[in-house]
Amino acid sequence: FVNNNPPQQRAMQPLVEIKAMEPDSSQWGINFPNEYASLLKTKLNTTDTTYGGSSKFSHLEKDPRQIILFAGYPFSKEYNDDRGHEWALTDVRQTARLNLKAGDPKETHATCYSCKSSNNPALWNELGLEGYDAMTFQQMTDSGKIQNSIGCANCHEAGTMRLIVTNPSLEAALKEQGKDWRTFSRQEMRSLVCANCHVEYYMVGEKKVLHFPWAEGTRIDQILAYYDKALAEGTFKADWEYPDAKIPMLKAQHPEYEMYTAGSTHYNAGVSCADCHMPYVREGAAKYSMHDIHSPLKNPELACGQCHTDTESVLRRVNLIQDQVYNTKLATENALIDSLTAIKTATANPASNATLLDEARALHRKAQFMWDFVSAENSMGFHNPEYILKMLADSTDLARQAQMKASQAASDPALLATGVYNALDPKPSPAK
Amino acid sequence: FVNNNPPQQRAMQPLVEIKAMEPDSSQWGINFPNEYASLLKTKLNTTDTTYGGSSKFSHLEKDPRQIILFAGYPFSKEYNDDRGHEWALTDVRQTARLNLKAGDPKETHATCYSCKSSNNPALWNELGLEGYDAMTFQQMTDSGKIQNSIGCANCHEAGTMRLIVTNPSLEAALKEQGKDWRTFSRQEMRSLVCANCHVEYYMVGEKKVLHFPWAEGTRIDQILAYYDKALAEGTFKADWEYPDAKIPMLKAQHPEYEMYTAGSTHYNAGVSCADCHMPYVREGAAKYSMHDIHSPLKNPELACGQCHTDTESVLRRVNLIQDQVYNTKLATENALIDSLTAIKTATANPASNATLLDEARALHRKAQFMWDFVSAENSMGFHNPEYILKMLADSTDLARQAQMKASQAASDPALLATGVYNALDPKPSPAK
Amino acid sequence: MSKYIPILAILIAVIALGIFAYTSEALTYAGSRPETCANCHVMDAAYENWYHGPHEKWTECVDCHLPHQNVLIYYLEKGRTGMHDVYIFSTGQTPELIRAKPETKTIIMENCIRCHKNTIEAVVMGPQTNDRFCWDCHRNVAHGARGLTLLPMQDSTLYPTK
Ligand code: HEC
Ligand code: HEC
Ligand code: HEC
Ligand code: HEC
Ligand code: HEC
Ligand code: HEC
Ligand code: HEC
Ligand code: HEC
Ligand code: HEC
Ligand code: HEC
Ligand code: HEC
Ligand code: HEC
Ligand code: HEC
Ligand code: HEC
Ligand SMILES: [Ca+2]
Ligand SMILES: [Ca+2]
Repeated sequence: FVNNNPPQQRAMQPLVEIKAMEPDSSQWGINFPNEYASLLKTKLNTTDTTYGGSSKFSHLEKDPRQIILFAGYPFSKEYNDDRGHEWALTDVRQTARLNLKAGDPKETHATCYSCKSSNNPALWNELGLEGYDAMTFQQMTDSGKIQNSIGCANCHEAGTMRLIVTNPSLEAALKEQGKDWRTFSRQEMRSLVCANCHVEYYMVGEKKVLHFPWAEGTRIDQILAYYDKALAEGTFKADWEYPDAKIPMLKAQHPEYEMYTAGSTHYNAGVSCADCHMPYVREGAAKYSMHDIHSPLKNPELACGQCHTDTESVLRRVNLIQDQVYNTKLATENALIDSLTAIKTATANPASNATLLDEARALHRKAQFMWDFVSAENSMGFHNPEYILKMLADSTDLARQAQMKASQAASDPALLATGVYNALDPKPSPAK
Repeated sequence: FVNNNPPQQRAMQPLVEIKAMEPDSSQWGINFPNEYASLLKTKLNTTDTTYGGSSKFSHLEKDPRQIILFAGYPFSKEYNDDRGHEWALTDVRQTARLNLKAGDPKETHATCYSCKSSNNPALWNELGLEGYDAMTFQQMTDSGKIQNSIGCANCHEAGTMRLIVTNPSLEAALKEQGKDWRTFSRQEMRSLVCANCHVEYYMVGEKKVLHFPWAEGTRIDQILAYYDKALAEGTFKADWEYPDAKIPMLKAQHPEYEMYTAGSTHYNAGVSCADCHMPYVREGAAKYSMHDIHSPLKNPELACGQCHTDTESVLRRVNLIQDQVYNTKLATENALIDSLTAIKTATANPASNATLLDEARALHRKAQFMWDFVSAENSMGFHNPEYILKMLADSTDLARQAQMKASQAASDPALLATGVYNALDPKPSPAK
Repeated sequence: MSKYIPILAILIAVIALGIFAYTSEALTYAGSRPETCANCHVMDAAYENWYHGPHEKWTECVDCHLPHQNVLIYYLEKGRTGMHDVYIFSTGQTPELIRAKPETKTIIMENCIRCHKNTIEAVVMGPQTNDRFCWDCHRNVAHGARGLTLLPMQDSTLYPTK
């Protein structure tokens, strides 16, 4: 039936021809005013939900435990909630993480722009991935090469309007798994375009080339195995070293795609990211995909209501899931802080057994990455509740084992103190 | 449309009048041959599913960790999977738990018959709850008072055939919460009849009166609070004391109702036990509730297909949920065994700090009850996955804390050994 | 005499068929009323749930379940599925839960698009084929929230959970 209706029969004919990788979304908007207008709305969202929403509230203020967990790393200085796609450029330029001291943007690689601009596809095409990442953040800004926030060119091919992979790191990561996105179905692409950005990444070597740790697979144990291998082979040691504890730490970042596709209920049932985050809306007789992407809890009737007629019941359920995940996550954080405290003290003790202490560090590295994989994921558990709760259970167990190992290393039962964070007074507060 | 068909228009008129609380199901079967015939089928089920099913396979053989966790308690001698309702009487009479030594059935109270026979409603009516429980198991058997396995009288009121609460302990437990089952909706009753039996229970005092620990509520923290209060007030100390560790242990038993109703997806959506375990089947023009109750995974098209058109996708999901819960449960068991080992050693050490050791015991008691609440529940997590995984996460954390406290109590870092069970060789095996 | 036998036989056959058709209301099967489908008690759930679903006002079973390209295909398919259903029903092979066959789904899908072409034009067409059914999202439109369930109608808003 679809085949009987070739594209040329579409109601609306394109008004202008859009050039390949056109960075300016307003150009595309001439042909597709509904999609363009709704994309612009991402600039206007400000209201919050219980755990998410569209203000850039500070996660460090909301839960100061994270100041301790990220000590020694820029994330302990500022870590805000994400907001609409139209804000990407503003936010990456303003973040304290890139402006800790005056010259920072000159030293930072342009890699930090990779997921923030519709100029990227054309730039990658021109410079190649390595050429792009070899530039500095400041150079990119000053040269005016990067001017637009996220836009049509990040997800669509001009002309056909089909969804495509635009980030060369995603293309490469899929290739490492023997996959080619060109064989993906339309429904798969409706999730995969988000994976251009909503994925865990790291930067390889001195050149800071953007890479996704997917060669072994995208499940948590496979990603951990990947990083362990990189550590053993010396290709990638750590995102940072935890001060006074000498732990080679890993930072997880927005692994929405990895989390969601790890056998979640919705993924198993064939639901895509766009189904919830870009539900169809009606404009006159016709319907189109809402490009005003935000928390579906702000328009649940539309986002969930077509599939779940009893919207109220599923929303009650979302609440419950998120509360349970949040509380479990806090318990894990308490265990991690107990463990960090123990490892720091054991590290300070020259009599500590080095082997045992290294074992403690390895356990902690793993534990904290698992926790962060949940914490940095932006759905507070909803994208895959069971998988996430199991991950937290495992993380807590490993954190406690790390603490015990540290205590053994130092032969010091005092390191077994629990509830360190709760006893802190005052609690840490984020730098201003 | 249900309202359009008042009861008096029902196709089949009763052939015989059934006397109140009639224990003999074959009498009821004259009027309702389909329901009766399907109930009899529960005798014939033998096949297993991955984690459940209808053979009486030994849980102790499948997972010998439980032999250690139940040491000193009859459950470490025999603990089999449940099977069909027609087997209830046979199984309670044969179980090694009541036949550890020759005179056991003479010393055991009749309370153990409470959930096994359709003779009960009439007996409770005649003797009262206390009178019933005052008899011994042997007396009940010998006097021929108990002759029939589970049957119609356990769930239905003769005459009206409506679903009723028949177990006085359930009636009492609801009353303690200010609830009256007579005000429950039909859909609620389709779950509540199961709560006559599929619930956590304990026996009060010397008279071993059957009681449900529901006064504070039916969630895990509320049940734990209830038992803690009973311990403090001296009304109920423990199901048994763990040998050499002096821990006042609690045993959880089949809390299907408590688990399912604690905000599970299905419960929130208004689904009842009978919807899955007693789906409607067609027999010619009539449809009736299948009384051949067993794992719904043996007839998923019928049990789940009523609501989920894509049965395959939900079954894949059940697999995933159960595997995740099973693996997390084993991790918790490992932590519990590490903790028990530590507490035992600390108890044997006269130099141990008594206060810290008691704290360790309290932590362990709580941890193991939470684990058992999951383990003794018969759906391997499916009835309420997120709740269950959170419970396991909490349990592991508490078990590790118990172990650390024990190590502190004895000032002995050797007690921090992890993986004790995995190092065991040979593993324990169940008594024959 | 013998030459009348075939005529008599034909006559008897015609009368018998007539009586059969009359008593069994066979002619109604050529029509399109939903009640016709519900003649068969195994269609009860489909009927009930359609009746309570959002399309009852606008559609009958055949609007969705039979192809509408042209009259010929319409009646050919009607005859074919009708024969199939009667055969399965009268030989007692009715499955416990009736499910739409893949061919049926294709027919239904064509009908959704037939009626809603304007609404969905911009989103269904595109360079990649539309690889899902409308009712993957619109789960309640045709036969209520949970399709052809045999269960009593339930509504969690009427069933307070706490
Ligand atoms: C079944 C519906 C559903 C699907 C599919 C889904 N999400 Fe979500 N998503 C949600 C819900 C619900 C939240 C929680 C929002 C909140 O807490 O306010 C959320 C939260 C988010 C957030 C944070 C939003 C905020 O408020 O800050 C991001 C980012 C996100 N999802 C991206 C994705 C990506 C990428 C995918 C696909 C890989 C995806 N989602 C798939 C429902 C979904
Ligand atoms: C080109 C990179 C990129 C792509 C592609 C992308 N995102 Fe985002 N997304 C971001 C960035 C960056 C932010 C945060 C912007 C900020 O806070 O400044 C964000 C924010 C969000 C938010 C939070 C909005 C809010 O109001 O809190 C949601 C939800 C989201 N994205 C979902 C999606 C979905 C679904 C897709 C795919 C259909 C997608 N994104 C594709 C980069 C991308
Ligand atoms: C692989 C894609 C990708 C790369 C590379 C990337 N980001 Fe992001 N960034 C995102 C996505 C997706 C979001 C929205 C989700 C979130 O905030 O977790 C985001 C959000 C942000 C935000 C807004 C939320 C916050 O944390 O305050 C800032 C600021 C930010 N990124 C800065 C950076 C910096 C600095 C770098 C380089 C070190 C960087 N990004 C590299 C994808 C990326
Ligand atoms: C974050 C990713 C993303 C961005 C940015 C984006 N789109 Fe889309 N767009 C999608 C997805 C996903 C679909 C659904 C495609 C499908 O179903 O095959 C879509 C669909 C469309 C369609 C098809 C009709 C419809 O509404 O479903 C048009 C036209 C379109 N987008 C135009 C635009 C224009 C114009 C822009 C820029 C103003 C834009 N898009 C930006 C992800 C994006
Ligand atoms: C990804 C989910 C999804 C799929 C697939 C889908 N729809 Fe929709 N549809 C929606 C949503 C969401 C709306 C609500 C738009 C609104 O109310 O603004 C909608 C609206 C509609 C409407 C208008 C409803 C009204 O209230 O007037 C019609 C008609 C419709 N869809 C028909 C179809 C048909 C026909 C198909 C198959 C070709 C289809 N839909 C496929 C999600 C979907
Ligand atoms: C395209 C269809 C679709 C959309 C859109 C959708 N869901 Fe679902 N949802 C499903 C399917 C399919 C299942 C699996 C169960 C089933 O078969 O009904 C499910 C299951 C669920 C469950 C039960 C899972 C659990 O872990 O308890 C919840 C809760 C839920 N959805 C909430 C939501 C919310 C909230 C949204 C909107 C943000 C949403 N869904 C959007 C199709 C959808
Ligand atoms: C949504 C469907 C559903 C509901 C509602 C439900 N169950 Fe289950 N039940 C299952 C599934 C699936 C299993 C797992 C069976 C297996 O592993 O083979 C199960 C397992 C069981 C078992 C163990 C069966 C075996 O194979 O040994 C018992 C007993 C049980 N449930 C009782 C109950 C009770 C009592 C209730 C209500 C309080 C209930 N169930 C509600 C689906 C359900
Ligand atoms: C009178 C007490 C009683 C009531 C009422 C009761 N059960 Fe049971 N049930 C049992 C006992 C006892 C067993 C185990 C019998 C055995 O293994 O000997 C059992 C076994 C089961 C099993 C396991 C069957 C198998 O093949 O593995 C399921 C499933 C089950 N019950 C579900 C239910 C559901 C659903 C209800 C309510 C509709 C219910 N039960 C009501 C006492 C009861
Ligand atoms: C409150 C109701 C209740 C009481 C009281 C009760 N049971 Fe059960 N029993 C059940 C249910 C429900 C099952 C099926 C679920 C299961 O096995 O976990 C069962 C299953 C059993 C089984 C078969 C499975 C197995 O564990 O081998 C035996 C044997 C048994 N019970 C013995 C006893 C004994 C002995 C007592 C007294 C100490 C007792 N029961 C008291 C409800 C009860
Ligand atoms: C384990 C509990 C249990 C036992 C034992 C039991 N029933 Fe039922 N019965 C139910 C439930 C639950 C329903 C569904 C009631 C409803 O929907 O209101 C039911 C429904 C019925 C109905 C109504 C029609 C139908 O099939 O839905 C009849 C008649 C019936 N049972 C007869 C019997 C007879 C006869 C026996 C004994 C041979 C029996 N039941 C044993 C739980 C039980
Ligand atoms: C009476 C209706 C009904 C029955 C029967 C039923 N379900 Fe569900 N199921 C639901 C509803 C309602 C949801 C919540 C999501 C939604 O609204 O689609 C759900 C959600 C689910 C989910 C998603 C939850 C999650 O945690 O991933 C799974 C899986 C599932 N059901 C499996 C089953 C299985 C297996 C059976 C049979 C043993 C079954 N269901 C029987 C109505 C039912
Ligand atoms: C003679 C009794 C009878 C009548 C009248 C009847 N059906 Fe059916 N129908 C059946 C049986 C039996 C099946 C199961 C056939 C199978 O699964 O192979 C069935 C299956 C179906 C199916 C699912 C299987 C498929 O073809 O995809 C549909 C749809 C359906 N019928 C629609 C209708 C419609 C529409 C009408 C009225 C125009 C109707 N039926 C009238 C007996 C009947
Ligand atoms: C608005 C369109 C529409 C109308 C009107 C409609 N149906 Fe359907 N029917 C569907 C769809 C869509 C499905 C497929 C459901 C699925 O696959 O989940 C279906 C499936 C069925 C099935 C198979 C059951 C299943 O779950 O696969 C039967 C039987 C059926 N319909 C009979 C009928 C009868 C009888 C009527 C009239 C009383 C009717 N339908 C009216 C759209 C319709
Ligand atoms: C015979 C014509 C016809 C067919 C076939 C048909 N519809 Fe409709 N449908 C209508 C009419 C008329 C309306 C009401 C007016 C409107 O909103 O366009 C409607 C309304 C709707 C609505 C909005 C109403 C609501 O409350 O949800 C949706 C969604 C929809 N149809 C989807 C579908 C889907 C999906 C199919 C195929 C399974 C389908 N329709 C088949 C004629 C039809
Ligand atoms: Ca946000
Ligand atoms: Ca069983």
